[in-house]
Amino acid sequence: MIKYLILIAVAIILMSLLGGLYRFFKGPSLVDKVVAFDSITVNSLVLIGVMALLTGRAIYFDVPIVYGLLSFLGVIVVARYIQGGL
Amino acid sequence: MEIIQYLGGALLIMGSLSLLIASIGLIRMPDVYNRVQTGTKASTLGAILSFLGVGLLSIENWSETNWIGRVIILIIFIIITNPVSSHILMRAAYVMKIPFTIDTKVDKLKEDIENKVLEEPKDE
Amino acid sequence: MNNEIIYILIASFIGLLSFVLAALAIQSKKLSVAVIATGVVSLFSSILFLLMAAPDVAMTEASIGSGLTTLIYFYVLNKIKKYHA
Amino acid sequence: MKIKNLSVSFIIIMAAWLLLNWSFQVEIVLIGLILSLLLSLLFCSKCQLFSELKLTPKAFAYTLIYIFVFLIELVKANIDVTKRILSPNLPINPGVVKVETTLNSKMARLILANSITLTPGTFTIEIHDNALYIHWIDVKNSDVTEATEILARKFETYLKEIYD
Repeated sequence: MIKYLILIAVAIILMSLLGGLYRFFKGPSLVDKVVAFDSITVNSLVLIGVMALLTGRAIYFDVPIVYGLLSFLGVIVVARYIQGGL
Repeated sequence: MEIIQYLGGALLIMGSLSLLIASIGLIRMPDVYNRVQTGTKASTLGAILSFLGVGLLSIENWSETNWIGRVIILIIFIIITNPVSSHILMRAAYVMKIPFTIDTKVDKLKEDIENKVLEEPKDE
Repeated sequence: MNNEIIYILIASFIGLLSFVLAALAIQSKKLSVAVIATGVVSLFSSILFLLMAAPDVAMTEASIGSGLTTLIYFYVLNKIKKYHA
Repeated sequence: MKIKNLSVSFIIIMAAWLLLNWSFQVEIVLIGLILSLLLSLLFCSKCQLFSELKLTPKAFAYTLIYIFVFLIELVKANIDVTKRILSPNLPINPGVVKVETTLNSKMARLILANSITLTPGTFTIEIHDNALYIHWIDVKNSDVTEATEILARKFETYLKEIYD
């Protein structure tokens, strides 16, 4: 029962990944693409966490911690590049 | 302890639905500023709820350690870093002079720049 | 449903998405878009490594491939833009 | 001032260590004590980050109340934005308004701006002295004092008690 709930959650997260990818392909300006990149990042963070839950090993949960520490770095780098001074 | 399991499952489903709503908003909104609004922040709530659900579900199943502490660290980090990155993104969009939609009524920032109350935002 | 079938389904979906993004990174005209697409590809490949039971490789891929590489590419792009204009 | 900075950073690093390990054996706690003392002495001996924080029981209670209020606002505003996204004709009315805050310390202004950013529908674009420029998805009132009353007052009253 619980396992089916987790599978439904995985399916919904994959669908929202597709929404982010649509904006990534379509986006008229660079900022739109970066917003889509941020959304894809958060979605795949949650996806990694749920995958760690499915496998049930504690060491798998270190990956979203490390990536959660580093994920905002890319967005800040691109935003500073747009503003002109990196 | 069945109740904790079902509570965790419900939190996980609610969080992933919130992520889905964020991505629908990312598709439907008319300009960059509204996209940043809905896209990055509904996803913040979605990530918080989903990780809470993951932490609650991990209590019962596996005996070695539960993940509550790590989940709390991760949630604190998401709350701290997510508004910073989306704020700097919005400021970059304003510096690039991407136009607002035609629905936009007031723009106090532009008025104040024209009245020389403050200088134009740019790189520092 | 068996666990392995679920992993194979998710892995093939993620692999398809990363293939499409790699094609975008090759085809796109603007360099900055290509760099961001490369970052997304390395993020997806980190998920794939996690599915293949290699969490250490996944951690390294997420931090270096998606964090450090993007930073260095954009640093260099900024320098190039300054010297050309 | 220096003692306060050191102790606050020591407590934060120690809490992070204990949360990551999630066990209270003697050796883990001892290693955590030594490491966090060393790190706070090395990296926070000159920093001014927490010097505006009040360390009284009243401020602590207000911190807890502030977190509670903030979470309720987060959920409420998310439901509002969800309604706006899912309705078929997109009832949005965006604009940039100006809000003037009365907070003096930099840290309190940072937390206020981040709280405004995290409650969806409002978004800080630029901070200049004590004026915050906020992109609002549904402008109810573009006057400065009215917008301050609606957007910032609910956080400001608590933050004033926590920071000087």
